[in-house]
Amino acid sequence: MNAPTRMMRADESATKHTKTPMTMIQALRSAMDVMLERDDNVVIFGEDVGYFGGVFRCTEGLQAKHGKSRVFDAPISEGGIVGVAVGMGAYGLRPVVEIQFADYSYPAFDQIASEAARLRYRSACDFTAPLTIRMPCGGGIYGGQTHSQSPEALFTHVCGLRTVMPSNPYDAKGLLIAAIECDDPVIFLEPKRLYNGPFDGHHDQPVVPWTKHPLGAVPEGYYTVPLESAAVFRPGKDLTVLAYGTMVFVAEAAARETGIDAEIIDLRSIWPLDLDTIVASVKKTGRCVVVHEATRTSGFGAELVALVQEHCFYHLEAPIERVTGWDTPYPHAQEWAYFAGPKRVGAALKRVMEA
Amino acid sequence: MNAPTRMMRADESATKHTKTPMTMIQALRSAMDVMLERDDNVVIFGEDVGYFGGVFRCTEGLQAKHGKSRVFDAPISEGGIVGVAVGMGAYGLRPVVEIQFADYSYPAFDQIASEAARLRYRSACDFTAPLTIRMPCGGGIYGGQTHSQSPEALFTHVCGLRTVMPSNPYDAKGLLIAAIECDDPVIFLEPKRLYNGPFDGHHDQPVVPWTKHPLGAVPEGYYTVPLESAAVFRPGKDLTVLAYGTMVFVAEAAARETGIDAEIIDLRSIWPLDLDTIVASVKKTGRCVVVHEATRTSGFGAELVALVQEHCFYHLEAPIERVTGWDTPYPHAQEWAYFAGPKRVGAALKRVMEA
Amino acid sequence: MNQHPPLHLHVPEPTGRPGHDTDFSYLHLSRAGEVRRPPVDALPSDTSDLAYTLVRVLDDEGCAIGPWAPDITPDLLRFGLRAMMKTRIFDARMVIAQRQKKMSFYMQSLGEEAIGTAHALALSEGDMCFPTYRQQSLLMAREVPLVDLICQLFSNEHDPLKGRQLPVMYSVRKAGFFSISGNLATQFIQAVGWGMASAIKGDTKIASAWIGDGATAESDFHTALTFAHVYRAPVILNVVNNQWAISTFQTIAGGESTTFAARGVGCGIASLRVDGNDFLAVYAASQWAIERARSNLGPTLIEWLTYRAGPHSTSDDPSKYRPADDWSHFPLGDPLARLKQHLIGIGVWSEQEHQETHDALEAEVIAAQKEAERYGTLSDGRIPSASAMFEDVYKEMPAHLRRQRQELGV
Amino acid sequence: MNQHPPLHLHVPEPTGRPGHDTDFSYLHLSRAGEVRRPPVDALPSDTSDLAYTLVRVLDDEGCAIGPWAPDITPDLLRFGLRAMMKTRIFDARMVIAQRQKKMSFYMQSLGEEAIGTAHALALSEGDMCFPTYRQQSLLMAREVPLVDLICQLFSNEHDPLKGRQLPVMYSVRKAGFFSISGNLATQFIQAVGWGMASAIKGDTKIASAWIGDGATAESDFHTALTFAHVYRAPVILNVVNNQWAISTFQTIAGGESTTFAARGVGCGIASLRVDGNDFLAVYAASQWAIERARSNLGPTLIEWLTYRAGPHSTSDDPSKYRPADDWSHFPLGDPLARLKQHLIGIGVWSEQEHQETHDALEAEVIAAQKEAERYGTLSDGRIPSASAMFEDVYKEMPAHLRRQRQELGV
Ligand SMILES: Cc1ncc(C[n+]2csc(CCOP(=O)(O)OP(=O)(O)O)c2C)c(N)n1
Ligand SMILES: Cc1ncc(C[n+]2csc(CCOP(=O)(O)OP(=O)(O)O)c2C)c(N)n1
Ligand SMILES: [Mg+2]
Ligand SMILES: [Mg+2]
Repeated sequence: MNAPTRMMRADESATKHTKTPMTMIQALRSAMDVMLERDDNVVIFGEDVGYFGGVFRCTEGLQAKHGKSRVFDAPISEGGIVGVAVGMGAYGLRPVVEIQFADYSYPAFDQIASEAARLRYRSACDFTAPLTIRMPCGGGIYGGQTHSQSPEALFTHVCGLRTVMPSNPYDAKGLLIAAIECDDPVIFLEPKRLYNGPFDGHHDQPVVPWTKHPLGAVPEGYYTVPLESAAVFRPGKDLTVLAYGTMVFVAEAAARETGIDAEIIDLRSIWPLDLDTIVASVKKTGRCVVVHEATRTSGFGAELVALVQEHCFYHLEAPIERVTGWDTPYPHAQEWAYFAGPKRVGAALKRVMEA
Repeated sequence: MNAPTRMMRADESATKHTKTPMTMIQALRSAMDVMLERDDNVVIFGEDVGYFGGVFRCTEGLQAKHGKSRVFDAPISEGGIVGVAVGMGAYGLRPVVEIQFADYSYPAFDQIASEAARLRYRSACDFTAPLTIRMPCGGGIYGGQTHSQSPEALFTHVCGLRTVMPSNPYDAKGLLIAAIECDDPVIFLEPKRLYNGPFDGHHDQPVVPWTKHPLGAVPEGYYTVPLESAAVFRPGKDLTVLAYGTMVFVAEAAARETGIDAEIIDLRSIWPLDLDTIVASVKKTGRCVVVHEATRTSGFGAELVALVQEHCFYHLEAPIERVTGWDTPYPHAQEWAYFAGPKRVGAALKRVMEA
Repeated sequence: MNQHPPLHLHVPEPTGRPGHDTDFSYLHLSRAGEVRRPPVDALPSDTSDLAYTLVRVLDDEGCAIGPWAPDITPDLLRFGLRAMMKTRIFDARMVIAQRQKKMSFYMQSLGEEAIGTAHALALSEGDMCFPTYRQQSLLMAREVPLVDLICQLFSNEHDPLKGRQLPVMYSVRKAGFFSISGNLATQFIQAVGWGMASAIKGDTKIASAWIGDGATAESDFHTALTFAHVYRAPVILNVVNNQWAISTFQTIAGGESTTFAARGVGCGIASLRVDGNDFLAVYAASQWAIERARSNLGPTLIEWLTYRAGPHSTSDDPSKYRPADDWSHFPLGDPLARLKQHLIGIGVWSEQEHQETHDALEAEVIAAQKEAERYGTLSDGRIPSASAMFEDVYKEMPAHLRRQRQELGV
Repeated sequence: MNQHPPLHLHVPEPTGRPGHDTDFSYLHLSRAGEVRRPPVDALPSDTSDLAYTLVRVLDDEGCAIGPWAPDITPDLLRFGLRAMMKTRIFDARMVIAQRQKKMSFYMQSLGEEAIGTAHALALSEGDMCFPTYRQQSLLMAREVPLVDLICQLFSNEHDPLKGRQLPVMYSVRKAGFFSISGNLATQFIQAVGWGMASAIKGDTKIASAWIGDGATAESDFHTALTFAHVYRAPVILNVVNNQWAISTFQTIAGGESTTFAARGVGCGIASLRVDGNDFLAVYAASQWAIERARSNLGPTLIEWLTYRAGPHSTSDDPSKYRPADDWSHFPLGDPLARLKQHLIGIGVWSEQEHQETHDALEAEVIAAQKEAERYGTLSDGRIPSASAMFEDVYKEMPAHLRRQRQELGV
């Protein structure tokens, strides 16, 4: 019960490459490297991503290896970056752009929601926008309100977009390759607190590196983790936890610490969603807790609650609880009072078990 | 049971002014006129709102009456309009700005979400942004995908904002005055299909004008409809319908046509919300249907479902249903297949009664 | 501070309003032939004067004069005139069809036909335009079948866009015409991205971006200039300054005491200000910019001076905010009449040919409309199926949309 | 098309990188005293040349020369030097405190101290600055208590911003210093709105907006220029061109073969390009722009040429992307050394006074830091209460936040 027990799906374990220990940053870089190599139409740009390799170093070395017209720095204009990517997509390229922090996606919101998401539909497939928009998200690094947000819910309300968030290096690489190959625009959210290790919310404890975690073993070559497929991160029978990103590890810690045999589902693809896996689990356990870092109101947790009660109403034995960030801006000093850590998640697990 | 039976709240009926029949456009204009008169700090601007009086004519005559430095035209830049309004708010004015269509709020999303919504918090009240951002929303006018959207859910996910949507001239004026007087930034969504009459979704029937509806009788002077207060639009005992804007009338038609004695709650303030009125109703009826025009996934209906199941779980006798726009862009020709009209709402009422 | 009088807000006004005529001297016109033509490899900073003067070729008598007078065959001139006429006839017919409720909405381009027409003729096959809703002349010059366009306008069963888009929001990739967005200005930066993509791939195709004077205030205008300059993108940045943005005069977009072309120079982009009602000037300036772009010399911004002669759209009544007869006083005249005068002047056209062409085009438009009507109109209900509404949101339809389609029962 | 070689993408590079020195000739400097000073009521279009040259007052010997040499008292000069020194000492101390984990993050302004200092001295009480994170010199010139600033940096129990904001994101309304946003550029258009409000109310106060070279690519830069021009807002639009935006050179923001000042002229805004390391030039240019704004003559854009001598922030290592000793070759030198040289040259300052002042300021900063530490630091846990986290989201706390606060049990 202590070690992560995520079940591998057939499609994932099929890969035969040798595995190397990688951080999430290395895994993401490897995904981009593989795709730059495989597909001439892949280009990568964003603020500081060229010569320097990005403020989180995800693109380090890629310009030197693949050249300045495949990997380059962009002006500080998120709207411009996405707008340019839409035009490149219409030409036939597959741009992979970085928004330096998810908090800075708002200046690009119009190009994302009105353009990238709608181009295929409005032109009846005359033009498409197969872009991947990478953005580090989430808190836990004392980044304050503009370096900590988790805006996934906004993107899930925009039809035409796919929204993805990996929780570990293996998935990060496989999902990023799948996103780049996908013909739809994909919002690819990277929980920055997981870049270097499987952070479980115990901020007062030393950082565990990915090398110590089985999901830090990553094939060097090409493989994909399919979109729209959730992973049962930890099987269990008492209740179902729906989570993604950092919260997968927080939920795991909460289950371990409360002794509640929670089935933790890592959504991986936030929208469109693997509803079948969710419904099967909740029908089995009869109880459900939804966990995310983002503020609560109209967060993606609301949609999950709505879906679960629509599809599992007669199986539910207790109200579904949401454990989330508070409905305040992400504060700087009070970070750990804001963050839904294992204690708060654990308390919710207990309440739902006792309800 | 046929006539609208909305119960007036004490605070509303207190107003002693003579009432005049007004369309929603006239009521909104009257609210702005009253506030320009009462408060020197109120200024109004936006695209085409000055000399011409706005593409929906909501500000017609106001420039001529109050002068060019109180009511004026703005460049076509929604981000600029809101950004300027934030700065004016910091100075001490109370700007009321118009975004020509809610679909065009996206270029202003950063100024709304990162700035207007956060200024009070991040500066610990050193500066505030008491603005009102008016925007026509919703479909039903063959406007296609960029003149029909209902983006309220996005704003409700941004803490610090208030989001309001009136369903009739009386509320429109009272809520707009309350919004202008409110020290928080308010997103004021105007269901454009209700501008001229209480449209109930029967698009093939002649338009009923507001003069024929009791809620079209509007006091000429100053009054407010308080924020955070819902109205029981139609009392009933079979089930609870949560709706706002145009959907209030659609729900009323559905109740009438199915003979189901639905209690229809008009949220009026979408967020922050009058949760007490909702919970009291659902605890009474044990059944709930949520209706909105916006696309379903991560729409505000999801939050309503989540809140109702959190607060009324043990009273619910059937799954809560959502009747909403489909998860597609708002189409042009297929408008009435997209729009959740009385037939679709009625079918949901029946399903929930039979569940 | 006390010595300073109180500040006051300046709110620009047009020089004319209903009830008093416009003083058009604010336009600062140059005489035909007067403005220099720099070499195509001029530095952007060396085009500064050209952003404040006005490139014109046709004089009042219809003669082509000066360094910008292009080398252009009579065939091409006649083809251009015909495309302009077709645009105007098409617009007029569609405005009527809209009044007859055959479509929900229409936007005409009356008075601006020269710009798209001559520009399209200067471009090459494969180049991509990123238009606004007022560049139908690009489609006419590229001879897109009228029936296809009308089916889009009527949202009928043959609408290539499956009923999804507002009338005029065409998408015609094969004619180099990008999908029109309802959100202003978004296409401007996308065009830059398309041009950058062409450069990344070592292609020879260029992009041509379109925007109105009013929409230049949107941020995508600025980002387009920035990115085009930084990466020296092969793109032409066209600003159609037709003096109005719905009810607001071009000074509300920032045209007072400066020009839209001047924005380009400031950003390090070669810039021209051109008589948009002068077919020959449009052709020549377009050629110059196209040659720059295709030779890797970077972007050019062109401000086309013209006048929106009709209402903004079928929902608008301009006599509420400007003199009703304003166009008749506009000093750059009617582009169609001016080209016709030139062709007759150089002896390659006649009044009779003009009338015959007009009648033939009118018949062609009527016939196309008739054919389109056979496939339905918005009001007669023969529209694309409701199930098409669920398609193309994603490449493959995800489960939730399949469920929703089922829910609707289509 | 076949005659055209393939296109290729231009990606600008700095002239220096780690391992080879920068060629600073790209800066196009003017000599001190060389550039003309137009009257304050000059038309924006008449400032075009000033957007490409460089206003400088101090020559290499530290003498103030030419038409821009301001009339400024020795007292004010000494006050300015002192404020610059205080800024630099404060920055250096706070960088150390950050390394000691007393705060999570810091951003210094090394090399840019003259700009905010001289500008603040030229402004009047009541004027409002809308700064970025690198204008701490504005606060020093306005003598904001250091303890308040350090409490913000330490996120401690006395933090005026209640622990909510990242260090350096100050808000000091009473000192005319607007709340700093983490989202770049947003303040630029807000400043225009503030200035417009002042004009609407018939006030005499003006706004001063700040932005970095990199952030000019954001849309709020463009909207600020547009709105400021349209409404002739009483605002100064300051672009601090310190050559770098984190790891990207100013050409990635569009500085290649043009200037940031030139953007202003294109938009119809009076524009200057000024030596930002020359205290006297900064003071003089600020005065000129302030006088314009306060006389209802409209906005001025000023590009301040300077160099970001330190890392972008405490999270950055610039030797990865530029020569480590780049600043020492920067031709505009060190603003502090240059003002000191001038003051000594005109006989109102001495090495000894300088050393004494330095020591006194250092003692002042150390004392302030000690006092602030008494109220806690981020690492020792004496931070504002968690319940403060729920306040001020709205003016009155709505029910859902009261419930959430209860849920947390604070
Ligand atoms: C983002 C956005 N804001 C506002 C509108 C509404 N709108 C449509 S056209 C128009 C005027 C545009 O004027 P201009 O750019 O000058 O083009 P013209 O109509 O003159 O060709 C406006 C305000 C819109 N479509 N998109
Ligand atoms: C909207 C937004 N995008 C990106 C960032 C990340 N970021 C912070 S500072 C910075 C560089 C800014 O450079 P510049 O404007 O030149 O200012 P300087 O740091 O040189 O003073 C970047 C990219 C941000 N804070 N906000
Ligand atoms: Mg126009
Ligand atoms: Mg910089």
